[in-house]
Amino acid sequence: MLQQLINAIVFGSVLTLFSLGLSLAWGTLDVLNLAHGAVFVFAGFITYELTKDSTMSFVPTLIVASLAAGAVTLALELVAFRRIRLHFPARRQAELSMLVVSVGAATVIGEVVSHQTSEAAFSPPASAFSIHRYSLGGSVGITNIQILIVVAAIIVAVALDQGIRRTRYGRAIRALAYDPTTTQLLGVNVGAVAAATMFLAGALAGLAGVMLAIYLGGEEVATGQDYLLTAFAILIVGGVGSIRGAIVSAYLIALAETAVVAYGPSQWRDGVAFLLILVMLLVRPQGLFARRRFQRA
Amino acid sequence: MARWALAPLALIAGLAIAACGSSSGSSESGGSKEASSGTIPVTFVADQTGLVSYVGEKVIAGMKLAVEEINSSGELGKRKIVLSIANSNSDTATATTQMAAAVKSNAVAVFGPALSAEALATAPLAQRAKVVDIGTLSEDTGFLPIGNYIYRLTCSQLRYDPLIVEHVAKLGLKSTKIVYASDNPTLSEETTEHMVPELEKAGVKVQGTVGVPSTTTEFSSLATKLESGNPESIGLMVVGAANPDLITALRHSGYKGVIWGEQSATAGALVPAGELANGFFYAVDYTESLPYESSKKFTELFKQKHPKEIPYGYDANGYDAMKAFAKAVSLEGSGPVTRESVLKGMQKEAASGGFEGASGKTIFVGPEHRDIAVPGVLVEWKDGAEHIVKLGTPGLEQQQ
Amino acid sequence: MAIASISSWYAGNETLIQNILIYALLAFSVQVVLRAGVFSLAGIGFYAIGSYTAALLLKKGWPTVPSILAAVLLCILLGYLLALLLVRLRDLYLAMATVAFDLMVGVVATNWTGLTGGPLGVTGIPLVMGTLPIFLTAVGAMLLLGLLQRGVLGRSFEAIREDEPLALTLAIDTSRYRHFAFVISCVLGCLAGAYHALLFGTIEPTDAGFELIVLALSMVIIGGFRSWAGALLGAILLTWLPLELTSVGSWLNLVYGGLMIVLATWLPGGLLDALRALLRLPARLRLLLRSPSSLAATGEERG
Amino acid sequence: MSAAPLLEVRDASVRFGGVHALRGAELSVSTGSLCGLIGPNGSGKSTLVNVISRLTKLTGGALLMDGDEIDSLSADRARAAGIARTFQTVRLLPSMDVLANVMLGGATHFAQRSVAVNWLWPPRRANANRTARQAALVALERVGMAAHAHARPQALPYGQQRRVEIARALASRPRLLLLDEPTAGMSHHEREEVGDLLMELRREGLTQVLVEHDLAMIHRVCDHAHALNFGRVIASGSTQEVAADPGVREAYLGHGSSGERAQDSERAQESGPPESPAKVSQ
Repeated sequence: MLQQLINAIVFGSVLTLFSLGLSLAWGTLDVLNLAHGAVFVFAGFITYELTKDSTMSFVPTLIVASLAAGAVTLALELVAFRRIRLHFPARRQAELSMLVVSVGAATVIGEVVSHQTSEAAFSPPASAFSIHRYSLGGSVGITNIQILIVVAAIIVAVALDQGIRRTRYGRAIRALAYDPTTTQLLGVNVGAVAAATMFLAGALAGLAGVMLAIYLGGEEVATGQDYLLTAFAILIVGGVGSIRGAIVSAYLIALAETAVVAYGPSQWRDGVAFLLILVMLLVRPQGLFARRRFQRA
Repeated sequence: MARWALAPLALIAGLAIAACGSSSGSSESGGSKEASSGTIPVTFVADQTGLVSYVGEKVIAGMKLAVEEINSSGELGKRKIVLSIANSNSDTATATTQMAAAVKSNAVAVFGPALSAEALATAPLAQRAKVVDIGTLSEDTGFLPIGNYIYRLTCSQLRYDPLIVEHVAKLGLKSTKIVYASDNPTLSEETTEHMVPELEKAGVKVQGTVGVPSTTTEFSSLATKLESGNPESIGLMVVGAANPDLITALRHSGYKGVIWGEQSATAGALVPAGELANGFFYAVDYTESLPYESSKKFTELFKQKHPKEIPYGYDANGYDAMKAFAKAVSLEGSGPVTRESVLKGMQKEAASGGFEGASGKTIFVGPEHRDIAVPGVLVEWKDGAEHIVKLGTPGLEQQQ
Repeated sequence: MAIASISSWYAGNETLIQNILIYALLAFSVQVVLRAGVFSLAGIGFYAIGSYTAALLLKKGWPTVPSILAAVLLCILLGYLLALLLVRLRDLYLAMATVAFDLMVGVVATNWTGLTGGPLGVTGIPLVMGTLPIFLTAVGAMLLLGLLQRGVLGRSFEAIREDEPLALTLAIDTSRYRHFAFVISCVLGCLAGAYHALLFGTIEPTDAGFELIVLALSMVIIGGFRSWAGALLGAILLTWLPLELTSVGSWLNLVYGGLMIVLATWLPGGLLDALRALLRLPARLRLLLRSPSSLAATGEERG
Repeated sequence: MSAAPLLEVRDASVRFGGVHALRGAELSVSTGSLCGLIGPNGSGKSTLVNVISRLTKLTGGALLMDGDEIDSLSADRARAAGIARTFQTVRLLPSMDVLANVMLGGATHFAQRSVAVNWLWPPRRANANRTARQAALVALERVGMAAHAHARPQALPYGQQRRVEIARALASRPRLLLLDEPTAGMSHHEREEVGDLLMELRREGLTQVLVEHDLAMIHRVCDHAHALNFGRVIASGSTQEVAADPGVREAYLGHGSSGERAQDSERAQESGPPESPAKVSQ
């Protein structure tokens, strides 16, 4: 029971790391980035490439891989999303186009990674990060990578939450999310804020990807897609764009899925996320934590 | 009539003409198809991309190797096999489209894709066109009954269950738990219908089976669940990255017992788990160090061609499928190869006791002798390589 | 002579044509809602529901036509109920909810073993479907969808997509229109699924998964979502390309992905728009040569 | 001013979250009159038009037409009942030509009927297309745009686009026409022309509500006017009376050049309710 609670907290931290970037992009820029999962796997792949033949230590690897993931997402923003935002005035058309671009990008990134890895699962060698298990009495225990994931999730969550509340960039993001036109008129460089946001979103996916590559044992291209579907549930439950909502719902969903796997019919595990998406959208479409009222047009 | 309605109506007219004209002509003229002298065209509808591309690419590699060997050795006289690859994209519709194009072409035989849905949907096309279809890796029980032109060469786990059960019992393991991919047709059926009863029969207590969707990647909670009750062994009937991920999760959560699995752990799938996967055992139809002469020859050829890679069961599967075909052709003499002669050759080959392939002595089993069976081998994974534990016998499951 | 060559071409490409027609129906199911500004991908879930319903009824001994009709009726009913629940959601939220619905159908199909055969799916479905019924259905769908995008009715849907508050002030009951498009989409998806099952005799729960959602969306986006003709174009291209692109081999999906990025960014109207622009080019050039100033002021009425 | 009011707004209030867009606004428009609505940016004029055209729901108060409560009506029903409007910004659909745009306004009866029957019953389609076309041609003639029926709206000069918008509103022969700053951004000459058109329509008996910034315009065409500020009606009566009202003068002088910002926030509101839930909500 205690062990399963620890498992749920670790899993929730993984989901938090993964879904914060996605929430940021959707909440501020209306980009539902389906390439987020592919970028996440891409970071794991970079980690694998950096560590398989060399002795590059953990921290530099983490930084390089996260930056690479950020760069890929930034490239996507500069090549496609920016153009769409400028040229497609109708929001509905722009959203659809950006979604489709991200599907295409997910395919391209996934194909490149799977070619480089001969379509097999890959993982950094054990020498990249040696894992130890600490016993907490009885059969209950926790490994150092699990602790690292939880700590990283807390740091990232708090930093992002406070950053958006208190910094100049954070204010710009909030203004952009509320009303892009006015924000532009107020003298905010929307293009730069959008680029920074997408880079940050990608880098967060990258951070999650590196940690997961070490934690899981083996990543493959499909791994990203599976996390993506769970992350959708997190965004919907937490309220799109709400950083705190995403964090709370990440842990809630982790708890729910862990409970289903541990004590329920585990083969229905995927159903938890999908059902939550459906039920939330029907009952409380603004999410559990959004403050403003959801308007029906 | 408005201009816009013309397009669909023109389509109707066009297809109506075509359909009327073809009602008599569409009966496949397959039997009379004959290759230009000296070449033997065949088509492999392969999962080159998509879900099981990791399988498809290896089977293609093995098949190409066999074609090179056969063509250069003069095994078929001056005649040369010409292999075309058609990508099924791991999807039923594309597979059927490709198979239809293949049976329309002058191919004298076709090789089918790996996924059971694809295999089931494409085989009737081959059967109708009266062209031999050698399915690769298609395990579905509904596949062979589709017709007399349908053959298959597959490393069916069903065949190897006895090897695993025997080894579990031999190690003196009293209890086990099995986790299986609940959305995988083959694995879920095998676990509940075969592994559990056979293990119980061998005196191994099955403490429980747990189904998980194959989309699962984070296994810590599952590992905790599997460990409860301290089973002496845990069986993994899962695919892809779930193998190394489950092993990693189990070992990191402190499980000390034996972990065993099934053939999808082959082809380097366990590499990501590193040392943690040592001692993991499973059964496959080929491993690098098989002692048979024909296997050594394949291994050597493979190493020459791909010096940096390790040959695995999927490579051997493609190689053997092509070898089976070549033997059938050679048994029909040196005349022109037709679709009919390929079928006759296959029947002769089945009656004459099979052939020697990458996986060893291979025989034709099943009700109409269309199921090509290899001996198989139980291997243990240790330090990044498969080590032979026990050699199998072809058609083992028939004897049970 | 010509007829004979057409016939032999047809005989050799029948499976290709069948697949194109089935995918066209599926693509229509996505196109019809996108055109109405309803970002629903529920058609793929109904593809699964339709294929299971028709196949299971047929295996129970029902005749072909009633089996398909029953599947369609079930889908109308379920589609209507789902529309009641979901139609108030907009854009990405609706997309998300319908994707969740599709995947949920897959999860249920995998786990409700008693009804659906579980992960093994349904096999040995009688192969009762020929090309002609599929073809007639597809052509019928094209004609009806053509009607749906013509005249005031067609423009009303366009108004809803482009500017919903405006549509409301033009007396268009937008929720009723959206509802309607949603149900039509469900029926088209259902038909595609039912035909697929009866044509190939096998269904697996994974048939209508995330890959199919992406494929259907790709077809519509690559072809052009504003018209059924775009969806048809996309279905033809994506069904036929794998046959032609053997040279790219394992890079096939990379080509698709790249194509999607390029089209969505630079050509939102899809290839159909590009094709139309190309066809209009000679006429426009002629006009330009005659009187350069007249070009800006005239515009052709769009179909 | 003796005729019974066609439209009455009583104690209307609208709140968006914590923002009061209208607080207790009162308005009465008698049949056949041309009523001006003035006020600085952000005073609630557009919100009031949105309320009358039913795009915005009242949070308090009542809305009556011919003495009947119409606040429960949806926007499409309101249009079918004869309330037509134009928007502050041009909202013509760029994918259709001018005629097709105006035809949408002339098919309000068709648009209210069953979609399935409209789709599958050829006589009804043909009939609707024919009557909508006729109505559209008449309306285009009425605003002097008949010659441009097959032009693309975006190819027309701004003033003409606004005329097309008025034609689209007229095509359904409404009983009440709401005009939200129809002359914004027009040249002096164009404004005069639109003013003439409105007066002509009034002579034909069409009741109109004109939202306008320009007091001279109000003065020239309207019978009476209401001035709004902070969501309240601060003055009403004849145009001279309203123009002379000290409160109105103060509001105008005080906010006359209050800058782009307020106007834009009003524009954002005017485009109808947001189509998605709240975003970053910190």
